[in-house]
This record gives sequence, structure tokens and C-alpha cells, in this order.
Amino acid sequence: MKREGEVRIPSGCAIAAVISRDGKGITGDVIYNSMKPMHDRSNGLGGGFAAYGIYPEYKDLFAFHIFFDHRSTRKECEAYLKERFEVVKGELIPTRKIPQITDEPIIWRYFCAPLTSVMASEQVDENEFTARTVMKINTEMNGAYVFSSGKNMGCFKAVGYPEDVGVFYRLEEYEGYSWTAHGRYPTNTPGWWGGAHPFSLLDSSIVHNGEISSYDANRRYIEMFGYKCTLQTDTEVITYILDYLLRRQGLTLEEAASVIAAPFWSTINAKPEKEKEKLTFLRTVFPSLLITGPFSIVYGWNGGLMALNDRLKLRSMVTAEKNDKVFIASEEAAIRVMEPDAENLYAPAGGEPVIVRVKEGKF
Amino acid sequence: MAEYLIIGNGTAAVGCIEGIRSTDPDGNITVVSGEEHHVYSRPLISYYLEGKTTLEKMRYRPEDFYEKNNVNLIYGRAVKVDTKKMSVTLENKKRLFYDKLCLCTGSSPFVPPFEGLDTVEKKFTFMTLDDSLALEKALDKSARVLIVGAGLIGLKCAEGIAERVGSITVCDLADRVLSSILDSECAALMQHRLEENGISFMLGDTAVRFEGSKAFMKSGAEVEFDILVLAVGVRAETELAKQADCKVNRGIVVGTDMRTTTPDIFAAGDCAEGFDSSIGQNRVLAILPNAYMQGHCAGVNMAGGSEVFDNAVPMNSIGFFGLHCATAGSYPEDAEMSQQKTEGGIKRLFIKEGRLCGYMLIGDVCRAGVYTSLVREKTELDEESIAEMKKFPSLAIFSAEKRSKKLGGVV
Amino acid sequence: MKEHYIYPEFEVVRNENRCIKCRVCERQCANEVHRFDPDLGIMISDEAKCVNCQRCVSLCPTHALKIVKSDCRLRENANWSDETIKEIYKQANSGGVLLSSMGNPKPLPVYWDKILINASQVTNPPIDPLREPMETKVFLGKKPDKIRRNANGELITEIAPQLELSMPVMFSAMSYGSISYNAHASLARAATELGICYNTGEGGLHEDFYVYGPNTVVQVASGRFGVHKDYLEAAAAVEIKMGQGAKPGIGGHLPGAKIVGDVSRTRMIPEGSDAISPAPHHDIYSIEDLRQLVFSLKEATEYKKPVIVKVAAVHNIAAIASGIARSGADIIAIDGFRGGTGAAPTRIRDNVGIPIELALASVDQRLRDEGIRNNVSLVVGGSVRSAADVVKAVALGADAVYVATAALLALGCHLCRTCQSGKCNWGIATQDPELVKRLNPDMGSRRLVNLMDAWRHEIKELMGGMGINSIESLRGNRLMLRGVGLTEKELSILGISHAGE
Amino acid sequence: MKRVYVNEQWCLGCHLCEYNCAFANSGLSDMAKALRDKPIFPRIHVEDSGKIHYAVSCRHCTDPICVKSCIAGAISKVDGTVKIDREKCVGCLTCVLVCPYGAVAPGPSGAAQKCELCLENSCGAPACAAGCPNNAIVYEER
Repeated sequence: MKREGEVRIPSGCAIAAVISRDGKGITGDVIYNSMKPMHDRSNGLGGGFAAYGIYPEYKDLFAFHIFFDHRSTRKECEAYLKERFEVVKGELIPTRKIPQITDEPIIWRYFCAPLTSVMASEQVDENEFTARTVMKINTEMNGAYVFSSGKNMGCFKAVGYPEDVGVFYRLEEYEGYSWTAHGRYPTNTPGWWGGAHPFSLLDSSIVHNGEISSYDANRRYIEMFGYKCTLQTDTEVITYILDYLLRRQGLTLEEAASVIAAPFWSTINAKPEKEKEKLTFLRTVFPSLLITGPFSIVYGWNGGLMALNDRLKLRSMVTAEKNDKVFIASEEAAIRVMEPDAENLYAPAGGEPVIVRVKEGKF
Repeated sequence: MAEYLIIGNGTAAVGCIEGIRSTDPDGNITVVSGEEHHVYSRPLISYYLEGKTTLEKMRYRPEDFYEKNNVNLIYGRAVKVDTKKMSVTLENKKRLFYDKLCLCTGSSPFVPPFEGLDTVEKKFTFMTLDDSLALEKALDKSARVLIVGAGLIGLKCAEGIAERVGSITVCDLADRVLSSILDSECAALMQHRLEENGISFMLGDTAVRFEGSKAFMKSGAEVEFDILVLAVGVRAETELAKQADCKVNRGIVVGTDMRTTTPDIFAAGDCAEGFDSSIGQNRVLAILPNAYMQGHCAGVNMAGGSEVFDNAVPMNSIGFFGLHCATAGSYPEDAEMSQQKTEGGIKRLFIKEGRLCGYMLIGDVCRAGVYTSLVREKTELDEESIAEMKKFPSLAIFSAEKRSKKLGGVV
Repeated sequence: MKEHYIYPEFEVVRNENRCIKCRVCERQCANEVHRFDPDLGIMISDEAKCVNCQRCVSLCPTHALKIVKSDCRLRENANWSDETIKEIYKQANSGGVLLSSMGNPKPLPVYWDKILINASQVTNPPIDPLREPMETKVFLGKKPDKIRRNANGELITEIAPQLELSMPVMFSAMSYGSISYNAHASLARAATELGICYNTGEGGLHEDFYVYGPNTVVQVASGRFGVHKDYLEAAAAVEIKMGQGAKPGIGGHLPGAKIVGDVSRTRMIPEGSDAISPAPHHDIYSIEDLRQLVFSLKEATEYKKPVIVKVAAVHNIAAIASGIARSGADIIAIDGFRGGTGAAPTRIRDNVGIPIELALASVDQRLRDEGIRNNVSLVVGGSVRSAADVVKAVALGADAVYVATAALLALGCHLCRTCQSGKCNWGIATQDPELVKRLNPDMGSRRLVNLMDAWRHEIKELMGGMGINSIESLRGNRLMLRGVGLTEKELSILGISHAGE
Repeated sequence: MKRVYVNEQWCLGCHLCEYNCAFANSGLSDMAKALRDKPIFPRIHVEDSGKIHYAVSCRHCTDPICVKSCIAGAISKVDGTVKIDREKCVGCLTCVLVCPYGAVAPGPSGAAQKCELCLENSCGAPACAAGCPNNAIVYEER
């Protein structure tokens, strides 16, 4: 069977997320337990998490999480990394042997700082430099796959049910202010660890439930700007789109949301003149980044989360609050596990972004 | 509520009723009918004899006409008008008061004082339904009929009875048939068709004396007959008008609003002498369409509306044994005549000062109304239009702009 | 010299049991095929004059007529077809270049028909266009590489001029002269009602149609007919015509007989003079010359109107398009080899150029590979025949399509392919006032609007099936296409997988 | 009320309206059967004058002179439509004499006939307009 990247694999999913607006620590068991009631939304072929604020001691270093097929690949990859980065620390990611998770690859993490001289010669900033490195490894180095590359954050994913993946990675031992989770229901994957979600680039991560119909339009557009959609997954292309719009074009989250889940022209035309002008501009300039077909995503970055549905709301997604915490999940049941007394349960409308910033963005 | 009184129950009366009702739905209308019939069309009496219509179908308006128009119909003969008291007295002494009076008294046959006429057993005039019914009783397959008068009435009578009698002779002092509407050449065509159908003519000749079943002609000839029909002419019924002090010439003089010279009295139909736009002066135009339109105009004005009928022209459509003839307007001596012969027919247009003033069509009368309207409207025509008009009657005579109004607008 | 007799191509079959001798066929045939014989009391036909335009068939009130292909054949020969042989006879008779009209009729591959469209099942939902909004609006024009903000951090929303279309279809260039006033009126009115554009072609813009300017693309072709300031200013966009799919590499020739009255005035050339469009623009012998013309036109229109460059699909189209995309043009229009024409040498029409499907796929990919796809919008034409073709073109990467033949068919054209005769019985490809009036623009525009409304509905249905609710998400979405019966090479050029993959 | 209107700009002079009219009023269901090898008596006629063509049929005048002129009282205007009672008509053709459009003509029996908008035949709406290939004849409110 072909794995992700060789063929486009549709899948259904479960997603969940929690964030503390005050930036308070939340342990990983909170999020992986929330996936249990949504067990049937996954099929054991992929589960994963993104956690923010988990590496405070290395918060200024890029944290690479990498799967290796083989020891020799690790050596080769490490050599390449060292050509471009100062590797401050490299270690195995601690895991727990459990019967539900098997056939694991070699899983390492590296805390690195870009070599300024190399970076200067490429005339790019550290983010672009790091992103290029990730693309290079993932497209050209067979058997090595970088699945996390942000600062003070990390993705953890595996083939298996998400609640088991959480136990496998000992997530209860990590404390972060924001977590997202994903359980996957792919229809024809052999089960490749790299194909599990979240998908991330730098500190951006995406968990996504849906199957977008605009995929190839989006992919062929975004690939003009140096991105390579090696996995052929929605999550990958959405991550790149957001990276392009937010980091490269400098759009705000709200603006980016109105590109990828653009309001209908009839809605735009009913807006006040200034708003109308802006929305028309965004749809005119970035028509190929409109995403159609069902999706519910939670986009994570250092300092916040954004939940967004496709403009027709073809996938379920609810949000709720309790004190400083905001919860997001495909089903209310997941939220009730995290916080039985959650309040202000809300189903965001299609195309309506729900944006939560830690400490109102002054994080 | 206004009291409208109409003397007469013919076409003009119907026009008058409908004219009043178009303006005043409520006023009281009284109609005095000399004939004890529902309103019928007098020109149909020959068609009745011919079998082309029935008494039933001859009704000019549906059975419920009076009812629907809320008209009080009285059979009787009006004999006296009192303009001071504004009343009309009937033969039976009944007095009817009016606010507005319309005289639609029509005309009656003119019978010259022939010597020995009283010796003729079967003699008829041909004007009313009763005339027609009386004549019908006298008809038989071997009867010899002498008709005095080769005008419209005489000839229609001839056509109507042709299949029901043995022979018909028509005499007229004029040298041609239909002398009032046709010139000699056109008349000859019509005469020919009549002759083909067994009718004989003695033209330029007329009866001067009768003895039983024999007529003695001016020329000295003698004609034996069984039935005599007198169709010499008609006279407007103006007696009441005279009483009312209306100005009367050949008919009751009316303006283009159908008022007589006496206040509150109107006149319409064959009794009236209205404006003939083809000659620019008043004259009696005893034709049915004219009667209706005058009646309608009178009715509207009686009811306080304002209607003007100022474009009456003489016109006739008549046919004998399948040969049709249409005429309209006047035929001034100094008009240019454009002539076209057609198969068994003829077309003559009389053009003067860039206008069509009259025409005669024998045979093909298709779209004759286009010509009639040119006469009626006195339409000014340029050379191109005149050339087009000479070809045949069509809307091509008009400019594209005028045509688009006619065919693309509400008319 | 007596010419060789060539048996007529068509036969007129009249059902005498149905013919009522109303003579409509006689009155409506400008080729004078039908005639009433008063002595015989029947209608008779001169079949040698018949071009099979079907006007008589269409108007015969009792359906007593049909036109059939003559079965008088030469001895069968797989190499020497009847048509080939008859063309030789014609040329031997006349010594002339053979002329034809409309698009290439040869049985060359139609790739649209070898491409199939996807639909959603289970893993994501099809969308019902009757229930959900379904958007077809597109903006054609150059898109900025980078957004800009003002001092307050607000987006600066000014961008290069865009052509807004309610659906990704435009009526392509057909000149006034090659088609009639009423055909132009129909196209202009329909485009306006539909919120799309029509194209003047190279014959100028009749003064009556300036009112439709916001829905008009004006063309500047090698003959520069009718080009002046007001003409450029009236338009929504200006198109430089470099070539035409039906006759790449050659110009045009409208005979002086058609340069009469309004046509002469609109083209700004004397009555009766032949209108010759040179093969090249004589001020464009290279790509840098094109750039100068593009900017001349932009200067003339104060950078307020997008400039389209139209080229025929030829072998090196991807590189040509890349050059155009860098020339300052806002839109590239590519015309495939099946595109129509009012007159073209038969040999050129039938043998020059390449299919639009392949040209489109390679151009779209090339511009993406070079990262300049956003510099230009891509409009393709050359036999887009249905809503399915539109959907396939957009999924291959087109921003919009140009249709002309389909529009003419809606106006009554029966593809008899004798436009060059000027005796179009349907009032389209003619300047004879008696024939021109046969096309009532009230009906013509209504039929065009109907056709496009129908296509719009179908496009929405197809999009809905794919789970796509806006045309933007279809553009370049080649995953929605699969090939059938295509070689690896064809699939790779089209950038699509084979059905079943 | 809806009437038949003619725009000569679009009339091709094909005369189809005459045949459609004759067929519509024939009471038959097959046109060939109704019209083949017979003289036709349409209630609309096309006038051809050089390159100008236009069809003429009853205008259903606001103030119809034919109604006023009919000697038999056979013509009436009902709900805006001018109609001829063929039973009452005696064929005197006074209506032909007065109609300024030439829109009345004798039918096969000699009785006058004219367009009655196909309201009472099986078409239900004017066959001339429905069959006009160029919308030169329309049936609409103006």
C-alpha cells in the first residue's frame, strides 16, 4: 500500500484542544483523556498532540522532533543538522512500552540554534532558514522525517488511538499552556507515523477534521512559494497556507481566516464599505487559498489557538469556557471530560474564526 | 335623474342608447318604437328574403339589450313635441317628458303619385321588416316582378327575391344602376352581373302609369307584372323636428355634436342632415354606420359628455350575386382618376391635391378600409405613397413610423 | 474550359405528402435552392446550391424537409477520401486556395472527452446547489505578490485593474464585419445581462454599442481597425490579438464587398476597400516589442484597464506564455486549434496549431513552475462546447474560458461552415440587410442568456458534486480530473492521473 | 390587455404566420392535412413592399369602427377582443369597407373573419406570435 505522500488519503477525524488564557500549565493527561469519548472518530491508524510551553528551559531554541527509520539515517541527518545548526542537545524522546503501540521508529529530539554564518549566506531569517531545513530533510532524506520544529513547543504523534499515543509519549509528564489533539480515521493508509497529525511547521501546528475539496487548487498554488506538499494531506497544505498568509504575507489571523474561509460574495456585498473593500481585496488577491469542502481546524502557535470551520460548516466543532480555560472539540463530550462544568458552550458558525490569545497576545 | 327620450328604434337609437350608457349609467332612457319589433337591422331585409339570415339572427342587438341597458321601450307613434313643456305626445295620447330628446325617426319610402297606382293589386315598398314580410307572402315561383328604382334598395330587393320569383325587371329613370354611388363604367359591371343572374333592366325609362298588372313606361313600352316594388327613393322623417322648430332642410340639420337648432333636442340617423366631410357641407348620409355613429355621438352629448363626429363620409359596401363593390368619398370633376382593371372588376381612385378623395372598387374589395380611412382622414400623401396606394390598399402607403404606431401601438 | 461537374454534397428530401407549398423554404433560402414551379404546382430544388445550413428544415412548418448527405460516392479508398479528391477537383477547376469557416472539423482527439470529473462520496459531502450558495464569480487580472499596509497598519486595497465576471466564461472575439450588427447586439446585450464580457474582435466598436462598454473587451489586432482613444476608453479590457486558433500564423482578409456603410465607418477604412490584417503586427517582431504595445495601451488607458494578449496555441506555447506573463499583460488568452473563424484557408485551419487542453495544461504548469502564475490570468478558447468543458478547463488551470462557436450556435448557427460566402441564412455571418434582420437581438440575447444560465447551473451542479462551493477552489484543482484512454505522455502533460488511479 | 403587435424591423416576410393562422383556425390537428392543396384563409396577412415586410391582423381597436359599422350587429367587443358572430354575418363586407388596417376579410363561406387572438381555438393564444421565427409578431401587454 502507498503511504502518505505517495497518494492522497482521505480521512475522518476527532480533534480537541485546550488553552489557558492566563498561560497556566496544563498536564498532557488532560488532553489525551479527552480523546477517549471520541474513540469511534478514530480507527487506530493515527493519533497525535501539539503542546505549547513545554520546553521553557530551551525556549529560545528550535526543537526538532524527528522519526528515523534506521540508526544510519539518524547519523546522516544529524550530520546535516550540524552543518546548519548548533545542536545544543539531542536525545531520545521518552516513551512508554505499551501493547497498543508497536513498530515505533527511532524518535529523537534536538534543541538547536541556527548557525548565523550559514543563515547570513542564504539571506533569510531564522524561521525561513529553519523551514527550509525541515523541507529539505523531509523531501530529500529518505527515512528521516521532522514532525516538529518550533520553539518551546512540540508535536507527539504515532500510529494508534490518540489516548494510547498520549500514554506512549508520557504526556502527563509535560506541562503546557495549550494543547491540541487529533485522532485519525484514514481510509487506506498502511499506518505511517509521519502521516499522523498534528502537522506542524515551526511553531505552527494544525489539527484538522475534514476532507477539503479544494486540495489540489490550494496545493498547486502554495507550491509556487517553495512549499512541498510531500504528505498530500489537508493538514499539511492548510499549515503551509497559514504559514504563507501569516508569516510570509503578514496577514492577521482574522484576515487569514477570511481568505481560507472567505465570506460569500453576497455576504461581502452586504458589509459596510470599508469592510467590503478589504474582504473583496483578500478574495481577489488570494482566490486560490480559499478552502472548500468540510474542515474544522485548530491552528496552534506560540501564544494562542484559532478554531475555524469551513464556510458551510460541514464538520462539527464546539467551544466552551471555564475560568481561564477555553476548550475546543469535535464533540461536547470531549470538553466535558476535560471540564465537567464547562460554560458558554458554542458552535461557531461556518467561516467564523474563534481566536484565543494567551494573556491577550502580550505573551 | 336625467330623462332621455329617443324617438325611433333603429340603428341610430341603439347608438344613442350605447352613447348615453357610456357616459351616464343611471339616467332613465325611454325609446318610442314605431315598429313592433325588437331592434333589427333594416339592410338585412333583403338577406332575409334571400335566406341568408333569419328573423332571429336579424336582431341588431341581443335579446336582453333593453334590459341590460335599462331602457324603457314603448311601442307607439310620436305625434307631437312640446318644447316648452319638454314633452312628446304619442298617438295614444300618452305624454312623455324629457330632459334630452333624440330624434331617430329615420326615413320613409318616397312614392311618387303614379297614375293608376291604386289599380295595382300587389304593390310594395321595401324599407321595413314588415314590408319584407308582406312581400314574401306575395312571392311565387312564376311571379313577374317589376321594380321601380335601380338604387341600393331596389337592387338588393331584386337579389333577395331572385330565386323565388319567375322574372324581375328593374326600371330607373337614370341611365345606369346604382347611380348615386357608381359612375357608368362601374355601374355597367354591376349591371352585367345582375343580368347574368336573370334580372332585366329598363334604364333611362320609368313607369308613368299603371293599369292593374301593366305598367306604361315613359318610353312607350308596356311591362306586364304580377308584383310591383316601388324603390324610387326615401325621405327623411322630419315632421316632429319641424314641430319642435328645428331647422330642417332635406333632413334635420345637426351640428357635429348632433344637436339640432332647438335646445335639448338631438337628431341622428337617416333623418338627420349632418356634416359630410367629403364635401365639407351638411347632407343626409343615409347609411347604417353613419346612423350608429351619429346616434352614439348624440347619446354621449345628451348625457353631458362631449363627442364630436366630424368625419362622416359617404361609403357603401354592397354586393350582388358574389360581385362586391366598395365605394367611399366624393368624385370631383377635377380629380385625377387612377384606374386599374382587374379580373372581372375595376378599381378607380380619385386623387386631388395629394389626397384620396374617393374610390370605387368592383370585384376585389380586399382591404378597402385602408382607402376609406385615407378618404376619411384626408391623409396627405407624398408621391411615393400615392404610387404605393395606386398598387393596392396596404399599410405600405404610410411611412414606417406611422405604420409602427399602427401595428405596434394600442389603437 | 468547362469545369468538371462535381455531384452536389447534399440532397434536399421533400416529403410531398407534407409539403403545403407555403414557400417559406423558398423565401428563406439566400442560396436560392428552393423554387415553386407554377406549371407543376410543386416545389423544386437546385441542390448544387445547398450548403446544409438547415434554415429551410428549421422553418418548414410541416417538417416536410430534410437535407441528407448525398450518397453519390466515388469508389471507396481509405487513402483518397471523397473529400480529398473533390478538393483536388475544386483546385484543378479554380486554381485557388481552399477556404473554410468555423473550427477544424477533422477527427483529431478531443481531450475534453477523455477527461472525467470527480464527485464526492462518503468521506466528504457533495453540496446541493439548490440548498447552499455556490459561487462562480471570478476576477481576471494580475494579482499582487505581496500585500501592503498603510501607516495605520490597514491593508492597502488598490490592485491592478481586474475584469470581474459573474461566471468564468466570456464571448470571444468576433468582429463586426465578419458577423452582423445584430449578432454583435445580441452578444453585447447578453454579456451585460449576464455580467460577463463579449469581445469586439478586430473590426472596431459600433457607436451603438458603446453603452455596453463595461462588458466589452475591445481588440487591437494587426490591422488596427477601428482603434482610437474612445474605443479603448469605452472598454472593460483591451485585447491584443497576436493570433487565432483557427489560423495561427496568418492574418485576415475581409473582402471590400463587406466593407459597407457602418462596417466601413466602424473600421475606419474606406467603403469597398479590402480589410487586410497582416499576419504579424508589424510593430511586434519580438517579445520586447509586445511589452511596448502592452504598455502603450496601458498608458493610453491610464492603467485602468487590464490588457489581454491573445495567442494561438502552437507548439511552443508554454514558453510563449511565459514571455507574455512577463510582458506586463494582465491576462493571457490562448486559442486552441479547434477555434472558429469567419474564413480561413482550409489547409491552415485543419493542420496548424495544437489542442487547447494540452496547451492550457502545459502553460498553467509552466507559469506555476516559474512562480509567475499570479502575474496573469489565463483564458482559454478553441471549442469549449459545454459546461463540462468549462469545468475541465478551470480544473486544468484556466481562470476563464472564451466561447464563440457555442454562442453562435445559440444564435442560430447550424455550423454549415460557409461563413465565407456572406450569405448566412441565419443572419449571423453576413452584412446583407435582408439576412441580418433574421437575427432579432431580443431573441438572440435571450438565447445567449439562456445558454449561459444553463451552463452556470450545470457548472454549479458539477462543482457541488465535487464538494466545491466556489469556482476559485476548482481552478487548477487537477485532482478532480482523471483521464481515460490516454497515454502516459498525455496524462503527464495534462498533469492528471488515469481513471482508477 | 394583451394584443398582437408587429414590429416590421424583424419581419422576414416568410409568411409563416398566415399558415400558422390558417392551421390554428382549421380545427384540425395536422397541418399538412389542414392546408395541403387548399386555398388558405388566414386572419393575418403579410404585406410585402420591396424589402419591407410586415404582418397585419386585427388591432382590436379601443374604439372599433367595424363594431359600429356592422349592419348585422354581428361584430362586438367582448373583454377587449373584437369578435365576429359568423352566424349573424351576411357577408356584406361593410367591415372590410371601414377597417383602416385591412384586417378583416371574407372567409371561405363568404362571412367576414378576422383575428380573434386564437382565444377560442385549440391554441389558446395567437398562433402567429407563437410561430413567428423572429419575434416580429408578439402577443403582449402594451
